[in-house]
Amino acid sequence: MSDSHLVLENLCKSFGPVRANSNVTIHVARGTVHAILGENGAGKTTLMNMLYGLLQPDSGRIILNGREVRIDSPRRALELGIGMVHQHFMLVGPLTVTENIILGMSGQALTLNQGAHRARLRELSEAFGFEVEPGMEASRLPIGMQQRVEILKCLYRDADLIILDEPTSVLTPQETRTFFDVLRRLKAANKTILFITHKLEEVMNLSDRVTVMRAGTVTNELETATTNPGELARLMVGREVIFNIGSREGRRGGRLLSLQDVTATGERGNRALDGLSLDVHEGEIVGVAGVDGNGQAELAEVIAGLRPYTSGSVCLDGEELAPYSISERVGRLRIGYVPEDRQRTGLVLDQGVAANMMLRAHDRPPFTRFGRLLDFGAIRRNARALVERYQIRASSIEQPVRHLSGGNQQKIILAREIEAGPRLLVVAQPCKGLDVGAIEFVQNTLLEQRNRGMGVLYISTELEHILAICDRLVVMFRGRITGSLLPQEASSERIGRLMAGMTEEAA
Amino acid sequence: MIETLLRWTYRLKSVWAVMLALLLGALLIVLAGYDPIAAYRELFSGAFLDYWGVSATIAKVSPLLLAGLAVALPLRVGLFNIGAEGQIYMGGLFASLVALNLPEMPALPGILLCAGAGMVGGCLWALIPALLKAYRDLNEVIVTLLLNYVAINLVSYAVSGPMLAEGAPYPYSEEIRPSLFLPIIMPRTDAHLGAAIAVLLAMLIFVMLRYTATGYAMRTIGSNPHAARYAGMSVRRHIIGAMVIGGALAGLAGAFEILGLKHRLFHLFSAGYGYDGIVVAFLAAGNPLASVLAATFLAGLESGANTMQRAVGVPVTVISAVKGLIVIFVAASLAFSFQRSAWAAVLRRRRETEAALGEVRRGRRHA
Amino acid sequence: QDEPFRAAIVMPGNITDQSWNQTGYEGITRAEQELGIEVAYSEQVAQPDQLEALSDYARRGYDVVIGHGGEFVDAVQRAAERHPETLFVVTNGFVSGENVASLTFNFKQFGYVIGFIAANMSEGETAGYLSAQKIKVATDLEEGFKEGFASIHPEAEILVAYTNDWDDVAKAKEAALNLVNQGADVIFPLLDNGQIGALQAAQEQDVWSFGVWQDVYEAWPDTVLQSAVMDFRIALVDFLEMARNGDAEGQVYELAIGTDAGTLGEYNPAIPEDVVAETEALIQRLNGGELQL
Amino acid sequence: MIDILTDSQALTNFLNSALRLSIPLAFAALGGIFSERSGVFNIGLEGLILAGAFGAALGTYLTGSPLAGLAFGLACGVLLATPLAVLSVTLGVNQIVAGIAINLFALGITAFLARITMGASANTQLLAGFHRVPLPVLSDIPVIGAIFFNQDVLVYALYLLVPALTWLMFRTTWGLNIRAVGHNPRACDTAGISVAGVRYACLLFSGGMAALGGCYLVLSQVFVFSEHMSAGKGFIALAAIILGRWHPVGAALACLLFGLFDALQLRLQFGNPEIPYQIFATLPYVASILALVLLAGQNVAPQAVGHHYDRRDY
Ligand SMILES: Nc1ncnc2c1ncn2[C@@H]1O[C@H](COP(=O)(O)OP(=O)(O)OP(=O)(O)O)[C@@H](O)[C@H]1O
Ligand SMILES: Nc1ncnc2c1ncn2[C@@H]1O[C@H](COP(=O)(O)OP(=O)(O)OP(=O)(O)O)[C@@H](O)[C@H]1O
Ligand SMILES: [Mg+2]
Ligand SMILES: [Mg+2]
Repeated sequence: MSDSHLVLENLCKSFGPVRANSNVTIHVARGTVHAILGENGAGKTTLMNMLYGLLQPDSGRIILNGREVRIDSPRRALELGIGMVHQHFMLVGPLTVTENIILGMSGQALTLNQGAHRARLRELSEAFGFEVEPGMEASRLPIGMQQRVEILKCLYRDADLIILDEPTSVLTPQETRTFFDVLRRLKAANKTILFITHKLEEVMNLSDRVTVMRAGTVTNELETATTNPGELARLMVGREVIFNIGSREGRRGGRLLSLQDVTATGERGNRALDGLSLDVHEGEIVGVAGVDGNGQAELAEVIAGLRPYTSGSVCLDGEELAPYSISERVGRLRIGYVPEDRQRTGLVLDQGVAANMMLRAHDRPPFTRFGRLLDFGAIRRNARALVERYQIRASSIEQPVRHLSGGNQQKIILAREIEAGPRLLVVAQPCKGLDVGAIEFVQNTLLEQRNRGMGVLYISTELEHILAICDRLVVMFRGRITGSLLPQEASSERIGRLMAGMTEEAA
Repeated sequence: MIETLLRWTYRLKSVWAVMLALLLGALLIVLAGYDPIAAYRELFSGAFLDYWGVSATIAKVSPLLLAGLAVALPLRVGLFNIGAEGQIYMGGLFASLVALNLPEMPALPGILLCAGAGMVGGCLWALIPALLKAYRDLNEVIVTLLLNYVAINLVSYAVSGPMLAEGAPYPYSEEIRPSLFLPIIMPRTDAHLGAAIAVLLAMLIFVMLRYTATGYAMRTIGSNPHAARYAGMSVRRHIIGAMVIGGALAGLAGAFEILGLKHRLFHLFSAGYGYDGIVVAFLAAGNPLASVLAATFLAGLESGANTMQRAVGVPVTVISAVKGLIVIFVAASLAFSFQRSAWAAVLRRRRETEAALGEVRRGRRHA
Repeated sequence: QDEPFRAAIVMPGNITDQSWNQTGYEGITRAEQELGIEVAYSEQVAQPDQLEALSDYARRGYDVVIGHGGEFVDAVQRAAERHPETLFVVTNGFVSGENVASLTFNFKQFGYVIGFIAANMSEGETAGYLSAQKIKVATDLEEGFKEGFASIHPEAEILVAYTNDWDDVAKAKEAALNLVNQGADVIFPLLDNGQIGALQAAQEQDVWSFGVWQDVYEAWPDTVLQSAVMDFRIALVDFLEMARNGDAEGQVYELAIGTDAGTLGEYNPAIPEDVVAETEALIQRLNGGELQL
Repeated sequence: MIDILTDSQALTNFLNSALRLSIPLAFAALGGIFSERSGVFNIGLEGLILAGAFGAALGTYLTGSPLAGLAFGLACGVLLATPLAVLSVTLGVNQIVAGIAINLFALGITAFLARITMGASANTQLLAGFHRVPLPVLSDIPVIGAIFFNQDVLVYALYLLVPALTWLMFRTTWGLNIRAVGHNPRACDTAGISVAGVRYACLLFSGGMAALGGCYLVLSQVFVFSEHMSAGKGFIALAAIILGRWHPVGAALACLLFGLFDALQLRLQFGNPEIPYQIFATLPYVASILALVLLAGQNVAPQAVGHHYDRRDY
């Protein structure tokens, strides 16, 4: 272990009163996969951003290949052979996948030679088992595809030290598997990988060493071989984590949501929903599995009212939803919705925590009085309560959401939507970026609410999460439901076949 | 101590900026062969320090502030209203049309009707870009900009054709009747009630933006329209609403120029106030209360500059360059913040070390 | 003589425009030199600032305050009410009062004479008149020009264009080129900065043209036939001299053609002798009131 | 009016006039495209044109050579664009305020300097300028030849610039960087592109281009400098950028459209003296709005225009 590729020494970083990193010291050996674990807001992204030149440390040293370096910009980081996949994607909407990937690469001729790049890219993505269309506009890609592009962008540059900040949050299990194969190959080629994730099995699976962070400091550093997921969870959260798939107290009630032969057009003008039928009952959690981009996002949007449907019927309690506006669905029909793109849709990044907590109920009591006058007292009380309950790490309830960690951003949306007391809750990728403690809490809360009669449509690419809490599971493929089954009868092979488009009978 | 001093240095940044700009301007004034000290004495007294200067400044606050608000309000929902100038013209046109055709009536309802007509004129003119933006997603910058030229020509046509005063040597309309003049708030000057009304409106809008759900919705739409839609806000309605109310404010500015100052509709009656309004809105960062300050500052600068020309004879070319320098420097100064400065970082680090040292010392004592 | 006599002028545009504003500026500076009075000027005074500018000069003790241009009529009248001790003057105006005088020319006469010369030098089919805006000077000159032209060629077509911008040189040039392309073989432009553009166009296209306000023959001998020298410089100096001597009254001073200030410039040698003679006779008749327009 | 359609000479004259009116706009618009594509709204085009015009006049006045004037004009444009870049890129001053301030400053300083350097001769004495150079063969094409290929060097330069800049914008890595920076500067920063560098380059370039528009005014069109001779052309160029959807060819065509309608309105007045000329004067503006409505497609505006980028703001 003498060959330290990277040494972070006593790095400190404060944002005003928040000490995001204090005296962080980590040794990363060359040719290893080094995982960094920590609860939401522990300071992982901050640390990586300092390493990548996006942030400047207040104090401390970065020693790369035995020499102290000052990384004052990402450009410098790239020059030093550091590459990074960011927690929040860094894609330029109107550019194609190829253009996004070659953007800023040094040593290119003045004339763009997209053809050559495209070919190499196709080769690379095939080798990695990533299906990406090089000519497609980045803004039109589903989230999962965007993540693949981000990874390719990083790998394409042949970096020596690769930082991965939650790279697998929206990859399917198969994709994750092939991606890990790639990482192992890179490791074999003596590249060093810094890997942040909340998925403990990934840590166990891939890493050589683990650093655990809490509240800005390193609490433990251990060999992966000597530990286990339970211990890691405890080190991270500071207590035992129990997935308490609580007993079912409430009963499944009447039919709450019913979709019949629904078709809807997607972002690319494609037929995103293609004759989809689906029911959700009161007191029931229906999981929707499927490879990202098969119409799940559109399904959620149709129910929430963000996207019109072109035919079929969508009914709540037997009443057609089409005439209801988004705000009526939120206020009167009490349909909650956690969108998958939290930064673009779910949050107003420039506004504070409190404002985001009332986003969907801003024009109703308890947040308004005398008509449309805002009641700041109520807004603050609500925000304080939710911050407390969901353990959101924010320096104050006025702190702009932009400056919260990814997991804490997600928690705000979840808190807001769940605590509004919806009858029907549509959640898309709800646990993306949450630490294990938070996942436990969210799932338990959902179950609690289900027991009180709430219907939940739970869309996720993480099969385990779905299986853990849903009462029923459907699989989507190309805008249709290919199968509906109970969790206990769902084997991963069977679901895999359904996700690949085979119908129930064939599966 | 040092920190307080530094903080105040930063807080007064706009003052330093003005002084720096004036210093550079002094160079130009000397180059032009005039005495900068005399010139600047007149600049300040012509802006804020004597009765006439104050009155001239107040007379300009009315159009500048209203135009500033007309830009600031749509800015909240993320729209650039470059068209305040055209809206001012339409406001003036509508107000004088009504004023010249109104049956005899008491002053107050008459003035209200004319002002209302001005607002309607501005509204209608803003409605065009608003609808095109909301329904066709046409860039409002270009549409409002182009409509300015159309409005100026419309007024030009009206006053040189159908509304031209008998025997007038220049395109202007008949005088409106004296009962419709806005009250003068400083005797023997042009300072009319418009400025006071504008300040009141600024406060009203401030309250609306800060304390109501509508204001919150506008801010949300301005910073993330996707999230706003998700929150059930009607993006379209707010876009149209903000633009149209902005237009009404600019229209009111035009009406006040007629009712309070010119008392006739003139060809080219607005001296680019709509464009100055953009500067007002941005210097104030879209805040209506700060707009009052920004408008007063610009109004003072304008009237002081005019005095400088009259009293000392400083050429208008130099004055225009100095005005540009002042706006440049003041705008630039807004970019400096204490929190962001190297000073703040140094001081913070020192505090932290001291705290750490203190801990160490305390620990030693206990031990 | 303890207190010097003081006069100020307020102008709407640039004092370097070679045209309207420059005559105002040169008028007041000449008065300073020739009469030894104290003067001040403001240029580029926008509409909303007119009244304040005039009033301020009055407050500063100027004896005569001039608003240069018809757009000052209103502001001058209102300033005059506020400052009864000051004599206000408006050029191109038509108003008078206790302390308000107007200084203007009989524009139509000038237009008529220019039209007469133009018609004599033209094929007689098409002529062009160019200005920026339909203000009184422009329309009076236009009417006079048309009538004067028609007095020789009653059938001729007079093309008229208004550019809407007194100072845009490029646009003025295009407009003038357009007139020529449409067949005008002589053009009469009335513009501020734009004048240069119009004269250039005439010169490039080899057609005749005219100057206005000042004699510009010397600067443009290839194209300018004659200039309608409605010389406000002289008019202003004369008026200020009168005012200093206490003889100026609140009345409209309308200067006819053939006066000191209102005359023609140098004749282009291309104009035949007989036309020159006829023109001079025409001026006599207009000046003497024999020919009423 | 009919004669434009029937008489080839009339048509030639008309289109020539339209072309001349559109050239200064086109230079400025091309420059503006670059700055806007990189994410900086350049409302200072007006002042930059003026700076170019002033520089061209002064340079030619002092040396007697229009080429020196051209170089001087270009330099003035770039020089004036520098504070604009410092303000809006480095200091993060609101881009619109910065532009307006620059315009105000340019208006004053050019007039001031013109009065003290060239004095009264600034707008009487005709300066040397560029002459028409008919291109062999091409200029013999009926109508078209006389319009497009009997022009001076600046116009030919523009012909070359339009395709060259299109190529630069869409077929080169520089162009890719510019477009990306204007859309998502954060992503570019993480990809190792210097956001400020790209924006500086684009702003200075746009200063030079707008200045060329000013040079054309002085050296090819009227051969004098007159105060505020830009007369709003910078703002029209801004409109043309949007109408042309931030594409060099589109913007050039949009400028041509403005020129056409401007020439048309001057001409329409003769035939219809009973219609007030103000109605004709609004023609270019109304036509552009209509063109926008009719041609409206997807809004392709660079998303980051108007927003200052500071790495620390995230
Ligand atoms: N620009 C900023 N301004 C203010 N505070 C910030 C800023 N960036 C991060 N923080 C704060 O620093 C702390 C650490 O954030 P960081 O993003 O590093 O967490 P993380 O470990 O990556 O969490 P997650 O797992 O949720 O992504 C958080 O409390 C966050 O609010
Ligand atoms: N559903 C919608 N409702 C209202 N406005 C929309 C909607 N979709 C798009 N827009 C408008 O279109 C603009 C561009 O959208 P979008 O955010 O997709 O760009 P983008 O290409 O994704 O940019 P980037 O990827 O860099 O963030 C938005 O700013 C918004 O004004
Ligand atoms: Mg993170
Ligand atoms: Mg996007």
